[in-house]
Amino acid sequence: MSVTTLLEGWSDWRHEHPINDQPHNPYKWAMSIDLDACTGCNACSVACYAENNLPVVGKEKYAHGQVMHWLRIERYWDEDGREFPDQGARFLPMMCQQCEAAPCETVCPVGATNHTPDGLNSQIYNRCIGSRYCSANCPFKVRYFNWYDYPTTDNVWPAEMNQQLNPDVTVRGKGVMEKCTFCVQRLREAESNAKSQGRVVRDGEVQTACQQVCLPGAITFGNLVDPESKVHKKWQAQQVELAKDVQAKDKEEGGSKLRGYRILEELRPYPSVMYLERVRDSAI
Amino acid sequence: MSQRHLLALFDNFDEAAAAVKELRNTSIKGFDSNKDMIMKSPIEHPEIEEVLGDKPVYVQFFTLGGALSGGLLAFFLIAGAQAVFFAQSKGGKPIVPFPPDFVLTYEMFILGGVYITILGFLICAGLPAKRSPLYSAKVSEDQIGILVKSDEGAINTLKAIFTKHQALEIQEEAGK
Amino acid sequence: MMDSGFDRRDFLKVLGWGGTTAALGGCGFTSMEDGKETVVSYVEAKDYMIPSISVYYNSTCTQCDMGCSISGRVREGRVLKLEGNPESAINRGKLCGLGQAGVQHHYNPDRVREPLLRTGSKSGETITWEKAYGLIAEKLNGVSGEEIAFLTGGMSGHLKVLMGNYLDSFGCKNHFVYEAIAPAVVRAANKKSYGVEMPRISINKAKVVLSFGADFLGSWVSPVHFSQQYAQFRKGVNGQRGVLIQVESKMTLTGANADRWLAVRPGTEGILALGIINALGTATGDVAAAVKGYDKVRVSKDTGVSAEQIDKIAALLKARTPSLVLVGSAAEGYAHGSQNAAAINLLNQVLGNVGKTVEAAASVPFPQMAPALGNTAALQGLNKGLAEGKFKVLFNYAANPVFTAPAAMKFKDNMAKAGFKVVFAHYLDETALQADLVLPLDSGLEDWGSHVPEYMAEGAQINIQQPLMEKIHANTRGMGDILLSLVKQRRSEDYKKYADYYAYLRDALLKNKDAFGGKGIDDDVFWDDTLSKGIVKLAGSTGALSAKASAAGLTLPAPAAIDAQFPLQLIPSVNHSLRDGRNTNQPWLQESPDPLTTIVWDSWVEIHPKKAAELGIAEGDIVEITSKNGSIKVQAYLFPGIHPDVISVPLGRGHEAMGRYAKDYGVNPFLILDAIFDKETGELAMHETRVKVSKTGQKVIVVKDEGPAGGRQMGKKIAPRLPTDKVDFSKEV
Amino acid sequence: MKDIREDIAWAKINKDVLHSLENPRKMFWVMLVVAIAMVGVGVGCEAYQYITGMGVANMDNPHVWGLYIASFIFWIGMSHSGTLLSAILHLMHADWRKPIYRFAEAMTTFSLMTAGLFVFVHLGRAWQVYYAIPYPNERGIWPNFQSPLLWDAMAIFTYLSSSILFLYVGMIPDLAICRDNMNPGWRKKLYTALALGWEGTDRQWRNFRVTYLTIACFLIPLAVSVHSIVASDFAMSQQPGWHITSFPPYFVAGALYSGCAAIITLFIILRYVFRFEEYMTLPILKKIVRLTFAISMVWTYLNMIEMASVWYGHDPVAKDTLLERMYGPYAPFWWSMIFCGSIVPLIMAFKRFQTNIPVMFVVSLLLNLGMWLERWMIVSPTFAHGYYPWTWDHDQWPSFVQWGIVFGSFGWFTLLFMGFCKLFPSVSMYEVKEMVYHRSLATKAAAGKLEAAGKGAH
Repeated sequence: MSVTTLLEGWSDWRHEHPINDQPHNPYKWAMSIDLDACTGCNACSVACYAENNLPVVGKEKYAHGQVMHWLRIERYWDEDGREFPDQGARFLPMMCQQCEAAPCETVCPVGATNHTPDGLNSQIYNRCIGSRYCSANCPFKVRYFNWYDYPTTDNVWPAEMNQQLNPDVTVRGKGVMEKCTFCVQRLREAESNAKSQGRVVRDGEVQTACQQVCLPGAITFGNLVDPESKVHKKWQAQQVELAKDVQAKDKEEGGSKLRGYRILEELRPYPSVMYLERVRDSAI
Repeated sequence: MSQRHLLALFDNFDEAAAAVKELRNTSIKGFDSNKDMIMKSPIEHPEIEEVLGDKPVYVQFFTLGGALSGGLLAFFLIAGAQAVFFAQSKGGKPIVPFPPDFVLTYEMFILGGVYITILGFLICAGLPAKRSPLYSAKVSEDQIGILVKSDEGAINTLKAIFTKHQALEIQEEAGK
Repeated sequence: MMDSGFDRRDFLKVLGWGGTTAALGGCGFTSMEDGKETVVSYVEAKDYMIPSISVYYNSTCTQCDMGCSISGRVREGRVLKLEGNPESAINRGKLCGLGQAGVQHHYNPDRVREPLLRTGSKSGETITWEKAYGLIAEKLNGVSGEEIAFLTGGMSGHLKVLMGNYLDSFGCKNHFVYEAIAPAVVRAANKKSYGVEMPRISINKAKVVLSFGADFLGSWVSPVHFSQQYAQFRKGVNGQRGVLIQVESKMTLTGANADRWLAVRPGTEGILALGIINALGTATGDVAAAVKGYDKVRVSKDTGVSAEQIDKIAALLKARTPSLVLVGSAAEGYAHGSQNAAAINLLNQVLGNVGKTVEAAASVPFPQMAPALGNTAALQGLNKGLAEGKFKVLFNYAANPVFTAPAAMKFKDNMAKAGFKVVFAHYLDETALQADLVLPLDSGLEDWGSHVPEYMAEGAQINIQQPLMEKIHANTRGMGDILLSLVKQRRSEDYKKYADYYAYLRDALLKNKDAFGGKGIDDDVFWDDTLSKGIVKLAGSTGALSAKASAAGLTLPAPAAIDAQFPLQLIPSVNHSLRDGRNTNQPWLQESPDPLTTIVWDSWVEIHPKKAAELGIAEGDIVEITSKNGSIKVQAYLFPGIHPDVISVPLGRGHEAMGRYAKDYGVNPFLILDAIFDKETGELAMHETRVKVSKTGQKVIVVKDEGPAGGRQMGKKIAPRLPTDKVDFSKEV
Repeated sequence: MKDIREDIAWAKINKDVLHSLENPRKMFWVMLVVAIAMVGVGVGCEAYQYITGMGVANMDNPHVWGLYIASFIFWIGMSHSGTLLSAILHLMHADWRKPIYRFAEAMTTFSLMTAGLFVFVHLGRAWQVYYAIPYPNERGIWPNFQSPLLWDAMAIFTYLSSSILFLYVGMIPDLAICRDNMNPGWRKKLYTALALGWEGTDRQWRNFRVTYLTIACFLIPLAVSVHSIVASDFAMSQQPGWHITSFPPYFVAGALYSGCAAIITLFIILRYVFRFEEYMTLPILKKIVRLTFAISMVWTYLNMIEMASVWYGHDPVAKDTLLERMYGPYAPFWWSMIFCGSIVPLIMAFKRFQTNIPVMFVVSLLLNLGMWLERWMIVSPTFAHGYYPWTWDHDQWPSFVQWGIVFGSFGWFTLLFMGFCKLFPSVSMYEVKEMVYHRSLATKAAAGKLEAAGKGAH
């Protein structure tokens, strides 16, 4: 560590992210979820269990709130106090929002959760010491802690079942925090393949597990900095910008006909997941 | 000429002070009141130590050095680690965020200060010390002891002064 | 890997196994637990297995009968994950949660591994297949065809053919095809109205969908296919978003996604349909006559749907064409279910949707392969036969009647009357426990097969099922292989040329190569190509539907009066992933929350808050639900999406057997259903059961994902909603 | 009500204090046994949790912090008054501190050690705790210096080591006394070693004075910084009910408060157990009680400030969380915290109670209970009722494991503390001598009996 590198380091790294910072290049993975298409069928959640070796904790531990679903479907009712919810329910798939300025990252004492160059909010299991501060500071509460040693003492995967485990994904032991990774194992594979061919990943070349199964195709996932990508186009169409906490939608009086929004944006975590508002017909 | 030690014990602190004063004013051959006289007391009372003449204390310079180096060390260690070994973007904050670094700098500033002060104390006070040839448990109880060292010749003069000032007891190093 | 040694060690083992799996075929498996001598170096690995590289094999999902084509990710000889096969028009690369869980059926630790002879001893003694076959031959010896009954679930393709041939070999006609929850009444009604049992419907072409309890997003017919249509329907044609109106007494997943959900009084769906026809005022001839009586006032009185709502619907249906009217389980589950369905289909015809959004589906040119559709009337038939003691030998495959038959039918006792009971099973489920001989089956991912889906999306197709990996348990057999061996017992000479079912299947397909568009292609090439595609597309024939609206023989009973003793109507709801309970032992499904209540691992009864207040019931109270035929105790959940006179308990849980993940979780509402049957089709009227609810005093904390805030957002902008006039879809991508 | 006699023989002081080292009252042994039993319980629970997993503590997602963090703050807080008494009062030349500051400092040290334990108890992977230590290592990883938890670690380490040194240095002259008066044996050896050959020479005293003063000066800002950093754990986060500007002062006040309360408790216990009636006199108790009362009022004020700032802050979520504390499932605890923290101390305003030992004993215990509850009420409600309604969790209740470990921590503290008092002079002999000496000088000067000035302090 020489003082010169140090000073250079400072001059390079004195600006804040994502505002007044260079955008991620060549990748910034992001999502767009159309709540008008989402039917709340839970297929995404099950696919997540299958892809990411999530332990099934069982009834008792579920009752204690120790469930490990990285992707949960929330169901909301209208709050207008009518006898029946006659405009249906509202479903919301909630997973780690991969915030650009993630509240969880700054507070980890050992830096086990970091921001990756391709715009993910990474969780390094091996470095985690289980202080659980990240979860404490997560506004969305989408981080899940390994309260027990699911692989061994809890025997979540008895003989045969364990053969289903995805070798590309670590099986987490007790005492570490985990959360949705945007299926980083798939991203890394695609990225390195593309790199070896001297190109960047094409849109649609890589899918997250939830996106892949989503029956009505409500989930769009891709590279936000690639102007050709679906997700980029969707964000653009909704005039939602990554590094802003107030969007065109919020500014316009009486509502701009836009649907795109990000949850708890006012806290300025700059989430990477844009939701499209659910719509109900006014004619009926 | 060989040297010998004397320890005089006083339970009257004013007399003790007076004795010291006299020892310092009368010039005795083979006895240098600045070098050869040590006062031992059960409590800390500056007013009597004054008569020993001003003896400077240097601990505070250790403190200064310790505090400054502690602070600097902290800041460069931390900022250096962040900027060089650990350049990871976290929570949209700069790689080298000053406010948190200052917090730690502040802590290390104090840490260094305290540690080095203690070190300074041990050095300046000459601790851990060899036990001196003459000592009485009374000194740690309620009496003041005056330990002097002088040539054979001066012994009696000193004794005379002590007795004059109502020394309770005068211990003498076994002669040879 | 994490600090726990578990994974590394295990994966290394698995590498070993995997190696064997692929390289040494089935023989390595007895010593799987300790992959000692079976670890082979990859120097010898087969070309189709590259370490750490996944390969995908196409096959067919056997979790339900919709015939989704799957693409299994296989690595080091283990199937890891199932995806949809993009080639298939039915699921177009998608796969529902139920299908995803297929791997847990395959790897399930509670599978039956050896043939079990259960005479006398409860657990049963393990026997060899030779002995088992010998036993069957012995028992069938001198038994006439009438004395043999074969109960199966819905089946199609070559398995069905082989099955038929086997039964013919005795001259046995008693093939009972039973599905506990199948749209049997609707099929019959469709047959009458349109001339086909299962027409092809296009939700995506409709501007308005009016669904009478058809849960097409959850569990009705082909949810995976319809969900994709639904997505297009929501996007709409040229920016006009489709409108979904759901009419039902208990909100289903589809109802939860509707623009307007109407809580109709149970059983009056048909009346509402006629009311709408009346309101449309476009009907002519006998239809007009038939609906004359159904004016708004009466209809809204009968159904509980307000008059202006009826007008709105009529207006909308007029304004936006084409529309689509669907009839689902909620409408058919009554003694007058057929009439309900007919009335609703009539509405479709009046609206002139036939030929636009309701079209004839392509059919496979091989009738003998066409699906044998299950229904409950079949069970009724079998049950009668068993009660009379007509059957000496009973075979059971892919059905669990002891679990799904209403207790009122006394099926369990009647089954005991059969002399010798053979059950082909994956697990020791309730029915297998009643068997004398239990024969372990290969999992859906280990077996060969061909399937013809009941619902043809577009064009006709045959789905190919092939093993995605070697057998886990050496002593399980594919149903095809078993049938083949059994047929050989009867007609060895005709079948001796087939070493196994694989050979039979291959031969059968190649025989008709030309019809499958393989004209002039080399057999092996065609075969490999077929396997890699996973499906065979054929030029299916499509007939026309009768669009002629006729109200002939349409008579709807007045809504049933409230029964003082049993004031509530019980609707056994069908959960989108647990269905009739055959998949309940798959932990992912147990732990995936019910979409509407978010409850996991347990059953519950849905009660409307208003009703609950009347009865003084709060969430978590254990209530006793009593019908004429018994009672169940279950936790209460206050649920706004249900008609106050109705309570609903989900099917699928409450197993008394079937392994660690299913046993003793929840209750089984099948048991207390009244044995009331649809007058025309003889189908069990699932929704006719009347019950009363009483508190037991016990209370539990409901295990669910939803927190104490319930479905409220507490003023935060989490899942907001816009009316259509505030949205501009044209700008969207 | 008599204070320390000015004409008490200095030899007697030595005798009494040294006596306390060898034969205390029976009560001492009773307390020791109880303490060990409590520690046993705690260790058992921790072992169970360590082996099975944090889940047995019955925390959940998102309610990931529980009593461990609450007790951690509690113990850190308790440590502060040691510093307050010895350092601040030392600078202010308040001589009444002299007989009691020694055990106060010991309390500081040991409550810090207890707090340190909770870090390990709380961590999901305690065995990897060294990941949080900043040193160049072969793994090439560093802790995250942005994390308030790391500041915590640093601050607590500094605070702990500094107060140990402070305690030790201040004790050297007394160790010398012990050395001089002990009969040969392991104790004598120990004291001889620790006394570093102190003989009270003028040179030693000179440097001693300056050193002691300097460290005192350092300790005061350090103590303040420590608890404001603990406050930052919460204030620096984004969560409703935590993200509050007034937290650092609020925490510091709370710390001093609970510390003072603890001092009263221990004062009363030591006074009895080690027969210190003559040194830990009622006038001193009175002074501490008054000090405690003042601080309790400061705490009450800051408590109201917190509510006010939330109230006027116009952050609906924070407001909601606050109301949840008052009326939600945590209400009983929240209100008893208010009662113990703000109502009970009013008793201290009455002169007749200020020196009433039984009353003060109960009161001080109640105050500590209140302060423990305060910490719990800071930690838990935010988890149970945070930003995201879907994940609200009002049913979470700590399991016996959590309670057991908290229970054990009190035993652990008692064990260390009583052990210390048995091994080292818990009343500073030389400073009591100074105290009486200066007082006697003062009175004599006042009496103007100059000739009597001869007979020093006898």
